[in-house]
Formats: sequence, C-alpha cells, structure tokens
Amino acid sequence: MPTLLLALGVLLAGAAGTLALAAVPRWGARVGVGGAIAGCALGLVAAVRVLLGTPAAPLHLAWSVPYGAFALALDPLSAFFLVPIFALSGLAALYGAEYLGGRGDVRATVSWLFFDVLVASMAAVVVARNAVLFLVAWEVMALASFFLVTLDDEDERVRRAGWTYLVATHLGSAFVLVLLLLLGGGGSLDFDRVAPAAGPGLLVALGLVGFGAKAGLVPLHVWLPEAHPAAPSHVSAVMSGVMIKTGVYALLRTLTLVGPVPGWTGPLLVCLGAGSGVLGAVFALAQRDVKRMLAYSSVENVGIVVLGLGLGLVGRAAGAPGLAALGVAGALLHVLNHALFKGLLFLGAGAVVHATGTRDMERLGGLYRRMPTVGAATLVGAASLAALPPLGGFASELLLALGAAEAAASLAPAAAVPALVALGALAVIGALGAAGVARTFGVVFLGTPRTPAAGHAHEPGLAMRLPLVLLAAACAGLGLAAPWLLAALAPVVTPLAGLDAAPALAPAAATLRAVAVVEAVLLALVAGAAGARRALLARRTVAVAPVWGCGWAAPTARMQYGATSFAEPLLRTFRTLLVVRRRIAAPGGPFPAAASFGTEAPDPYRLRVWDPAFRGVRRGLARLRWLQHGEVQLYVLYIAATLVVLLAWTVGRP
Amino acid sequence: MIAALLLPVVAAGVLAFFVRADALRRVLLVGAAGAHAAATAATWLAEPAPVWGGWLALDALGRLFLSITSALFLAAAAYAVGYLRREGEGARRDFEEGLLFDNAPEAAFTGCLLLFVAAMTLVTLAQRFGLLWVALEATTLASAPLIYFHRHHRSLEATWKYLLICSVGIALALLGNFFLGVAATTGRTTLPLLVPDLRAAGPMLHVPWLKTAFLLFLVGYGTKVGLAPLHTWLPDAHSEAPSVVSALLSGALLNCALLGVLRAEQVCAAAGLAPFGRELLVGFGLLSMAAAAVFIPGQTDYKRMLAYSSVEHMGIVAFGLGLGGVAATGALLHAVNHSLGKAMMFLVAGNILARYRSKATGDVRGLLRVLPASGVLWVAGFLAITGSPPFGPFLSELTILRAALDQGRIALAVGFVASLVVVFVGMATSVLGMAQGSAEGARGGREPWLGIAPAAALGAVVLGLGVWVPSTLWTALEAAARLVG
Amino acid sequence: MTAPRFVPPLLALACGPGLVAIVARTKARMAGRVGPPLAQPYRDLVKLFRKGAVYGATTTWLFRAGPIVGFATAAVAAALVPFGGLAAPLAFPGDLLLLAYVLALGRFFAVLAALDTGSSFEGMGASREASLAVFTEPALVLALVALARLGGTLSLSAMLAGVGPAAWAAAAPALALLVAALLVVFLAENGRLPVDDPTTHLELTMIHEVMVLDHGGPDLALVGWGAAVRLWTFGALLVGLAVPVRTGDPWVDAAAALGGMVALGVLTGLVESSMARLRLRHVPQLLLGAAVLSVLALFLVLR
Amino acid sequence: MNAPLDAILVGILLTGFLLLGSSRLVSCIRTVALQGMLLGFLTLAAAERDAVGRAAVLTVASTAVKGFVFPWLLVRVLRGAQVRREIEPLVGYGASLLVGLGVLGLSLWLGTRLPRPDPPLSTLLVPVALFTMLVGLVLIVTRRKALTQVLGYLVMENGIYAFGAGLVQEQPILVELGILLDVLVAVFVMGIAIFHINRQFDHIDTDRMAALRDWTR
Repeated sequence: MPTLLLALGVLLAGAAGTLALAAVPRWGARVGVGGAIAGCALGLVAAVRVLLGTPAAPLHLAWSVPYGAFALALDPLSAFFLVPIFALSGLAALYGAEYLGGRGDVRATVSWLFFDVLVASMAAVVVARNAVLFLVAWEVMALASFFLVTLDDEDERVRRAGWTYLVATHLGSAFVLVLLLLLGGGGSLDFDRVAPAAGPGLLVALGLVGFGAKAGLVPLHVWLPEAHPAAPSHVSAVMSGVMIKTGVYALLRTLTLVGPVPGWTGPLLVCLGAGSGVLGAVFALAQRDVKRMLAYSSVENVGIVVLGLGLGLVGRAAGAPGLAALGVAGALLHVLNHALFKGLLFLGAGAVVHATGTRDMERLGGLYRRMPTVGAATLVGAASLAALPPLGGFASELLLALGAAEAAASLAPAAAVPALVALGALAVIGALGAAGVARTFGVVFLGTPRTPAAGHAHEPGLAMRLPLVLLAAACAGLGLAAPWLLAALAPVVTPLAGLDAAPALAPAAATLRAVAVVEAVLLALVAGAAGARRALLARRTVAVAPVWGCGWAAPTARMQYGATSFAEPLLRTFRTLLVVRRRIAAPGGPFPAAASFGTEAPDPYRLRVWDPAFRGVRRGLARLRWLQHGEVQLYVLYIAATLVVLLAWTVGRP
Repeated sequence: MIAALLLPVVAAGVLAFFVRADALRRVLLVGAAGAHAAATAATWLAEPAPVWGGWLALDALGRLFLSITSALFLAAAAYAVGYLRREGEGARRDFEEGLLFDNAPEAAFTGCLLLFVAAMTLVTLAQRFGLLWVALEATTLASAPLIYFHRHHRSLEATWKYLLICSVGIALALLGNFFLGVAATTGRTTLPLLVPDLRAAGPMLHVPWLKTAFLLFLVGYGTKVGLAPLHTWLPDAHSEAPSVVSALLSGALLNCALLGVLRAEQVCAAAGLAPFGRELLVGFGLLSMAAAAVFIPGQTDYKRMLAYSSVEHMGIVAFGLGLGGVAATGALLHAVNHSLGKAMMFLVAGNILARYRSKATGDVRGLLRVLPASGVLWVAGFLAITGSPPFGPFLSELTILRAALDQGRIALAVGFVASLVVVFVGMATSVLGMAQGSAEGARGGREPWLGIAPAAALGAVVLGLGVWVPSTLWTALEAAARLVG
Repeated sequence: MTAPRFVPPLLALACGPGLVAIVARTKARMAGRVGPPLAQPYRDLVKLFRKGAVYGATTTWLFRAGPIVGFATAAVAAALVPFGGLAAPLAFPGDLLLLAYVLALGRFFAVLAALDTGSSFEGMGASREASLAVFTEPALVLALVALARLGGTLSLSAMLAGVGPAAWAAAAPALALLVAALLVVFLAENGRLPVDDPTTHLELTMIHEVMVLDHGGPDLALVGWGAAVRLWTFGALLVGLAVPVRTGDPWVDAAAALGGMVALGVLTGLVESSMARLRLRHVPQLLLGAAVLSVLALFLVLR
Repeated sequence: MNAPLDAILVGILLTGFLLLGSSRLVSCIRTVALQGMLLGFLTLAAAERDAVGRAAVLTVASTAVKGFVFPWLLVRVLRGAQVRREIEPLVGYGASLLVGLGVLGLSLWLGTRLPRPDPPLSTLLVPVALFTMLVGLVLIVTRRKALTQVLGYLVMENGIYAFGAGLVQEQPILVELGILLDVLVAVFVMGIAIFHINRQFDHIDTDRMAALRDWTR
C-alpha cells in the first residue's frame, strides 16, 4: 500500500509539474511523461506484490467532506485490475512522448497533466473503498479523459465526439451516484459497511446501466466509437484498453457488495454480453476508419467479458463450481488480454496514422514492408484479438468456451441453455472477430499501397516501437503462461465465484496444459514443414515476379480488394442489424467523368435510439418555453395565481 | 460591531454620489468593500452583541449569508474597478442592435452599488420582520438603477419588470408581516415581531394565520429568490445588468431574499408547523429545478443561461432546506458553493462579453484560445456549477440527494437527479461550444488581471470546498441549519 | 489389444489424397468418363514438391507462411479426431473446442496469405472464406457439444467411442440430425459443392481455390495435401458418428470406418455431380440450416 | 360595532370598483389619492384609545404621501408621457368590473375561512383589505400603461396597509414610517422609469415591451 500511495503521489506530482512548467512546453511534457512512467512502474510493483500473495493493509484516513473518508484497500481483485492499468498506461506514456513530441504547443503539454491525472484516477477508482472517494475518482477520470479526447478541438468531429462522450459518461454517472448512495444506507458510505437501502435487483440494474455505459455495453456504447478515434492514439489505447475496464471492475465490486444477486442476473449478463459481442463485431466489420473499427471491437470484447461474468453467476446459481470459477476466471483473463492486445492495436494504428496521416483503410496498404516492426507487433495483437492459438486472447476465450461446454454437456437446462447461448455467441464472435482483424490487418499492412502517403510510410522511432514490441511479447506470453496464470488467478476469482476457486480451476489448468502440448506439436510441425520446404527449394529456382493482375490491362493499387469489398458478404447477411450509407456517383454520359463509391456505417443505435430520444426531449422542452413570453402583466398573473392556489390549498382546507 | 458592518458602506454610498474624481470613488468602493469584509471576518471571531433592542443581531444564519455577501462584494468591487475603467463615459454602440446609448453616471452606479450592499447587510442583520421587509424592498430599489446602467431599451425593460414584479411580490410579504402580527396577537396584546420572541412564543401563535403568513412570505420573498414560477424577472435582469451586478444579484441578493423565507420558516418551526413549510419548500425547489431544466437547454444567451442556472440552484437549496436535517446543512453549503461559483461565472461572462461584444452563445468560439484564462475559468465554473467533482457543489448536492434517498423519497430523488442531468447536458452544449473550436475572427490578447483575479479567487475557493470542507464551516452550517429547525 | 494412438493422423496424411481421388473418380464415372487413376493426387503432390517456386513481388513472409500453417493445422486437427474406435493421439477433455480454434488458425493464415498478394482475385476468395466461417463454426461447435452431452464427455475420442448401436437406439433422431448437420459442415469446410466448386477457377463461383491461385510448387503441394487431410479429418468425424460399429476390437472398427470413408467419398462425388453450386448469397442460409439442425439436436438431448 | 370604520371600509371598496371601471388616467390617480386619504382615516378610526398619538402621526404622514405627493408625482409623469386614458386594456372595463365582483367574492370567502382575531374590529376589514389588494393585482395584470400598473401597485399596497392599520396595532411607528418611505421611493423610482420608458419607446405600453423572452412565435 505505501508503494501504491507513492505511485499515486508521483503521478500527481508529475501532473503538478506539468502544470507548473506549462510555459516551457518541452520540459513540461518531459515532467509529465516521466511522472507517468515512474508512477506506473511503482504502482505495478505494488499490484504485482499483492498478486504474489503479500497482502496490503487497508488504509482509512478521515476526510473532512460529508460522508467522505480516504478508505483505500488493495485486495487481489483491485490488484488484478491495477496491473493492466499501470502496465498499459506506462507504455502508452512512453509511446505518447514521441507521438506528441512533434508538436511542442502548450495544449499538447497540458495534455500530459490530464494523462497523469487520468492514470491516477483510474488507480484510485480501483482501490477506493468509500463512495464519495470513488465518485470523485470516477468523475475525475471521466473529465480527464474528456479533455484528452478533445485535445484537437479545432476539428468539428472531435468536438462532437467530446460532447457525446461527456454526456454519455455523465448520464452513466447519475445512475452510479444513485446506486452508491443507495448502497451505503446508514451513517457511512464506506464499502466495508454497506447496508443496502434497496433490493439487490434494483441495485444490480442501476449498476448495469451506470457501469455498463462506461464499459461500453450495447446499447450504451454509442460514445465509444466516437471518443476513442478522436483521442490521440496513446490515449485511445489507455481508454479502450483499461479505462472502460474500470466499468467492469465497478460492476464486479457492486456484485460483491449488493449481497445475494437475483437469479436473472446471470442469464441477463450472458445475453447482454452475447449481444454486445456479436453486434460489436458486426459493427467493427462495417467500419473503414481503423480506430473506429478498433473501438467497436472493444465493445465486442467487453461483451465477451460480461458474458463470462454471466456464466460465472449462472454457475454460482446452479451450484456448479467449474462453471462459476471458469466463467469469472475467463472473464478476468480476457480483461487482461484485451487490455494488452487492444492497447497494442491502438498503438499500432497510431503509428500508422502518424506515418500516413489517415485512418481510412481504403487509403492504406502494403505497410508491412515499410514498417515491419509495427506490422509484426500488430499481427500478434490481431491474432490475439482473433483468439488464435497460442496467444492470450485464445486462452481466455478457450476458458470461457470450456466452462460453457462443460455446463452445456452436463448441467440441467436452466444452466445449460445460457451456456449454449454463450457457446454459440462465442463461436460467432470468434469467427467475426477473426474476419474483422484479418480484413483490417490485410488491407492496411498487406498488398500494395493504395495512396502515395501509404507508400512513403516509415517506421516510427524507438520510443514508439518499444511499447509495441513489449506488448506483443506480453500477448504471446499470456497465451503460453495461461495454465500457470490460472493458478495465480484463483485468489481473485474466489470471492467473485463464491467458492474456493483453486480446486475448481484445477481441471481447466490441466486442459490448458494439454492445449499447450498440442500447440507445441503445432509449432514443431510448422517448423518442420518450413524446414522441409527450405530444403526442397534449396536446389530449385526461386523467382520473384509481379502478381498476376487478374487480366486487367493496367491494374492500379486501388483495384485491390479493399476493406469495404472484403466485408460485403457478411454485411449483406447482417444488413438488418446495420445502417450502411452508400455514396455513389455513378459514371454517366458519353464521356463519364470521375465516378466514386463510398460507404460509411454510422452507429445504428445512435441513429435509431439516442438521437431521436434527445431530439424528442429537446422538442418537448422547447414547447414549454412559451412560459417565458416576455409580457410583464402575465408574469404578475403567475404570482397572483400561485398565491391564490396556495391560499385555497391551505386556508381552504378545513 | 454591527455598526462597523453597516456604517462604512452606507457612508461610502452616500459619499460616492458627491465625489467627483473617478479614481477617488473607486478607491472608496474598494476601501468600503475591504472594511466590510474585515468587519465580517471579525464576526467569526467574536459574536457581535445585539443592538437596538435586539432589532439588529447576527445569528448563525445571518452570519452565513452576510459572509457570502461580503466575499462577493469584495470580489465584485475589485472587478468593478477594472470594469468601470473599461466602460467609461460617452455614447457607445449597442452591439446587439447598433443603437447608440450611454451609461449611467459612474457616481450613481457606485453609490447605488454601495447602498445595495448596505441594504443586503441590513437584511442579514434584521431580526425584526418589519425591518427585514424594509431592507429587502430597499435592496430592490437600490439595485434597479444598477440594472439600468447601460441605458438602452432592453435594460430598461428588464429594470421595469424587475421593479414591478419584485415590488408586487414584496408587497405580498408585507401582508405576510401583518398576518404574522395577527397570528401573534392574543387578546389586546401583540408580541413584538422579533424572531427570537416569536420562536420563544411559538406554540401560542395562531396557526391558520401563521400558515397564511408563511404562504405570503414564501410567495412574496420567493419572487425575489427566483423560485419558479415566480422567477420570471430573473433572467431578464441578470442578462441585462452589467456582469458585476449580475454576480451580486445572483450570488448575494437571492440568498438574502431566501433568508426572508427562512426567518418565516423559523417561526413556523417553533410553532410546530415545520412540516408544512418544508413541504412547500421542497415543492418549489423541485419546480424551480424543473423550470431551469426547461429553459437551459437550447438557451442562446449565455447570461440568461447563467440566470436560469441560478433559478435551478436556489431550487436545490430550497429543496434541501425542505428536506431538513443533514439535507438542510447540505443546502446551506450549497448556497455557499453556488454563490461563489455563480458569481465567478458572471464575472468571467463579463470578460467574454467585453471581448466578443455579444451575449449570443453562437457568436463565441474558441474561448480557450482567445482568452485562455477566462476560458479555463469558464469551463471550470461550468463543471463546478453543474456539480461535477472535484468542486464544492458536487458534495453539497450529494449530501442533499443522500438525505432524500435516506428518507425513502425515491420519486423526489429521481426528479432531482433528472433535472440535474438535463441542465448538465444543456449547459455542456452551450459552454463547450463556446470554449472549444478554433479562434478565427476574434484575435487573442492579454487579459486584464483585474478581470481574472477576482473570478480565479472565487473559483479557487469553490475548488477548495470540493476537496476539503473545514470543520468550522461545517459546524457553522449545522448551527444555521438547526436555526431553520 | 489397443491400437497405437498415432494411427488416425497417419491415416489422414496417407489416405487423405486417396479420398480426394475417390470423389474425383465418382464424379467422372457419373459424367460417363473414366476419370483419373486413384493415385493421381499423390503423383500431383510428388510433382509439385519437385518444382521450384515463384513469389509475388509485393508479398511478405506471410504469403509463404500460409501453406505451411495451413498444412500444420490440418495435421494437428487430424491428430485430435479419432478414427472409428481408434482414439486420437492428442485427445484430452475439451479437444473439441481446440479443434475449432486450430482450424480457425489455419484459415486466418490462408486469408492473410491471400491478401498479401494484393490481387483482388485472391482478396475475393479470402473474403468469402472468412465470411463462411462465421456460419460453419457455430454449426460445428454446437453439433459437437450436442455429441458431448450425449456422451457426457468433452473429448472427441471418448464421445465417438461411445457412439455405438446402443447410442443410436437410444437417441436416433438427435444423432440423425447431427449427421446431417456435420455433413453440411463437411462439405462447406472442404470447399465442396454445393458451397464451393473445387474444379473450376472461375472467380464468380469459387472460394477456396481462388485463394491459392498464386501459390506454386511445394507451397501448392502443402496446400493441396493440407486440404486433403482436412477433408479426411472431417470425414473421420462424420463417419465415426454415422458408422456405429463398436465391436471393441479397434481393427474391426477401423476397417468399418475405412469402408465408411470410401462410402463418404462416393457420396460426396454423387452430391457434387448431382447438385449445382448454390449462389453465394444463399450459402449462409444452408449453413444456418446446419446450425439449426445442431440446435434441434441439442433440444432433443437437453430433455 | 364601529360604524365610522365600516363606512370608511365601504368607501375603500367603492374606490376599488371605481378604479376598475374608469379609463381616464387622471381620474384613476385621483381615485387612488382618495383611497389613500380614506386609509389615513381608517388608521385613526381603528386606533385604540391609548395609541391615538401614534395613529395621528401615521394618518398625517400617509395622508400627506398618498393623498398629495403621489398624485402630484404621477400627474407630472402623465404630463410627460402625454397619455390621457387607458385605451383598450387587455381586459375591458365591463369585464374588469365582473372580475372585481369575483375578487370580492373570493376575499369574502377567504375572510370567512380565516378565524377572527380576538377583537373583531369589523367583519368587513379582512375582506375589504384583501379585495383592495387583489384589485391592485387585477389592475396590474389587465392594464397596458405602465402608469396604471404603478397605480395598481399603490392600490395593492393600500389594501395591505388597510389590513395592517386595522388589525395590527403593535407595529412600531418606525417600521411603519420605513414602509411608507420605501413605498414612496418605489413610486419615485417607478416614475423615473416610466419617464425613461417614454423617452426610449415613445409609449408607455408595457405589453409592447417584450424584447426579453425565451420564446418566439
């Protein structure tokens, strides 16, 4: 705990330093970055130490605000969430130092103030044990990230994204506020002294809305595809990788606090998760903007996490330790994995944007040959996102599928049906996700450059490459180390699954070991086949020739199969879920001028649910504004009427 | 000691009408403000003795509102010096319609400003209902010329509405005085209408008359507080008055008027009618918040937006006081937070107005680039006033909401939160639209420190109250809340 | 007496091309031709392995990795699926899920390799391959889970070992549905009619073949061999289910299964020569139908 | 019962109706002045034996202010504004009279609802006071000219004053005078305002002063 406090202190000091040195941008930025990296390193130490089994004493200091107290605790759950927060944020800071380094203006410098505050507040959210402290950290986190999102507010789209984000997060916070105040009935608002003043059903519902909005559950996800692309890439990485996970954390914490949750919670979570997963994956397929696609894939992955939690609750309700433990463990592991590969992918996308100046897939291509490190790292991340063995994403999804399959194969229908839903959803999500990342990676990094900008792309500097490589290594490592990680996860899982997780997870660990064997065989075969081919080709001629141009007289790079065309078959199948706007300028006339075709996929929920709702409210309010019509006589009449009514109401009553 | 509070301001006010030199008059203004602040600070150290047979005394409630007024007056005075320097004599062009107009003579402005503050001070001191009424009516009359500082037709219209509506309301309060007198009459003898005496004699008061009296006070003074639907004058006056005046109106005057209602509630509580008054306060509070939620979204004039937000926050305060208990303490804390925050925003609005020459939200763009300091303060003020951590209003609103939920009044809590959210969205749209964006059109430039420092100081206090509520303040608020009963 | 566990994968590697040959032979016969000899696929492989290679100028190592990973994943899949009564060497509880993931890995690299060429031709094939997987995977997984519920185990080897006459007698309708579902998956996954036409190279009609257009020499050999192994593996799955000969003597069971494989080859040939290829936009319906069959089977076994 | 008191009250009542019915502003001003004087006498009539001195002072003061200062002031304003009569008010005169009757009924009802204070000076007092007050409100609401609204405010204030004079003897003279002073200043300020309005708008129709609003048709 002292180490953690020190880390927070360092972060805040970095923020203060940045503010103090804002006048000298270069140094201000350095202080901010330094504070972020040092603080994250310290915090990582503190968190890992707890996960390795040395408990940290909780802290409870008086705080002179109503109901407030500096109540901090670092239990395994908090520590587990701290690990990705600090790890990814630190790397993102290093990356951002170069990413923003080009522009030495004051705003870029001040952004480091917000970055440090954001990291500190995320950590505070996770360790806070007092409602007021939690709310303050929660809101500060939202505000800091808002200011980071709107860093480039000359751009009208960025402004709109910022507005959407601020409004969405504030709406969520309203629910959170009510939830926490209801949670802490009685005198204190400390989490260890909760006395719920309402039924668990209501509390869970409030939590689902409030924290689901932060986590990006469909249909509360609309802010996510707006805000994450708008932010600078290292910020997008932090927001998408870890910040939305604080929503998951808070949901978990709530579930542990409200007491026995109603039976429908588990199945509901499974359905919500499945919905978010599938829809997120489909929406991701429809995007042309790389970062927007990644944002939607975050929606998808949060869906997987929530689905896992739902499985855990279902198992808990059905008294099936295996399912309960596997669901929660898989969810948690996926939180970690997603933090790593999504962070990695956003950083990679950032490198691409940095090098080419565009986020539009249709203007990229062939980047692998120009930025091999970025390409290779991104490929690892993409494969992990696609849940391909032997990477991390695969391990966590396999655990979930395993739990679900066991439940489906052995449990009573009440538990088996949700499990089957989860299983089917996982299969669809997996295939969709694989198609999505294959599309994105292939179109962006493979083939030939579609524009000169993409052709002149260059590898970024070390400060941007190093985080990519480290994250890629972590993605692979998590996959290979999964069996042992599972054991380390047991203490985190135990309180959530409501049982001793270690034995419940043992068979899964065995399975993972068997899987590791298979993976070893696979790698051996790959190596063997590669060796064999090398041997065979050693004595043959190996020529390099242009690819056959499909019979075109003069094939251009734009004729390659692009992102839109790649996704077309799937989008046609899922068109009912989507809104795809086509902009077609067909060639016409005897001498057709330039023709063009483009698609964009605005968020259907925003289009069909939220915008109309907001418009409706605005109209309704506007209709009431005649009350302020400007005629003083009637204003006085209001007074008279009020008086008469009140008189009649009090004096008139016998 | 009480004399020390009143006399300097009054004297300076009278004097200001006759002083020729602008510089000297401005010194006089700031000096009076300083003296007032010093005297107010002294009252925290030593309880001032009641004077004039207990007509003037400073209880916890009065001291709270006095302190708010004094602090705001100090900030406003400092700001006014820079403001008056910017303004100045002669005809100028009205940037909304291009008409020529000139300002009221500065002497009259300064004098009325000082007398206005004096009247408000008197309100916080008055223990006698009649005197309270006289003082409150005096605030109306002293502030009317301030609103008509810019002599064009819009400010004139605003002034007229302010005068007429508030006078009518105040007249009702006068009737309330008489009803109270009747309620306090037994046989041929009537109790002196002093708050302490009436509280002491609470149970003997004549209930139906007392109830009616309270209604009249509520509607009468409530008109001046700006409780919906009696708030109609407020947006006009606040938007047309010079920003420094708007700051005082919104931050100090509304609270003083509220004090009038609270005095009545004190008596009701003593007579065992506390629930009656409280329910009414809760109702008006929620109604005011709803009204703000109606008018703030899509508001095209940022000073009107601030004015409606004042309606909302007086509603919040009334709501909390109505709930009673911890909520009342929270409400008083909220009164402090709101006054400081809103005053700060009005001062900043003055800077914006001076640079962009427009009150239309749509005309202001790229504030953060054109006026960095004002822009930051503007955004910070918006966050503070809409109850976002780490600013004070968040804590006070949280306290109030908590109490509502503890009392199991879920419907009220939902309404409370809902209107807060709507107001937030509405203000966010306007404020962000102004703060963000590129700065084409308006050119940047250095900002006068006299325009920034007072607002920044107020903002710093609001921020401070958001991370640390001094225990002395809290106990003082609790004492005041206990007085309300 | 138990058979050595490495028999199934070896069988797949050895006989996979043979199965391809049987299908081709059947089709030829149906068309009234003599058709290629059964050894033809083997000859092709040998010939290709002897050739040199030509790589596209734009390609990266991913293009070269495609065939290798494809082949390796197919081989591993073959090592996960039992043959008749013969348990698979890498069998473990939960391997049915791993099977799906491993195949996905191979598909992923095939798609990337196709996109690596930058040829719109191969991009088209990649797109279709990736798209159809969205429908085959759930169908496959759900069918296997239904089996798992029947057999009460998550290991393919164990559950298929349990599918004997008794099981058929107990749950014939469910098993029949599963056989139908798996047959569709078998055809789709291996690029057979009515989903894909392995014989033409006409871009409008095909999926799998077009992806490998730029591969040549040993790479093409690996692709072809891998495809054959995949075909055999899925066939083994199907046959293990449809031919419930569980005498306890592994060799007898294996012999029965071999017979089943031949029959499956013939059947595939018959299907291919009797059906026209579906229009691409109708393929998802077919595959969804397979998924629905699996779900129906599940409801039958859930009771 | 107190006969002179009732007489005065009835007189006040009549002035109320007179105001509702008349269109000429000058006569309105006169009527209000008359009402003010009646109030002065009301104070005297309602005073107890021991408080005659106090009552006398108040009578003199209020009569002076309400009977003479106000009319003089308002007539001057009227001259400045050059308006003679309230042309087509928002609610016509006949209707206003009907409204007046309704208001009378309401105040009588309220009077019955409110239990008498222990010494029932006159059953008419409370209703008449309320009536006058409400008439003032009606004038403000239904008339256009700013001047009429000032009159309305005065009438309202008169009603309240009548109430106080009749029922509350305790109010210290200082407060009474303070109140009177406030009203005086108020009317004075309003007069100035009207002067400016006239100069700015060339009319004093307040219903045409509606530039400040949040709603446009």
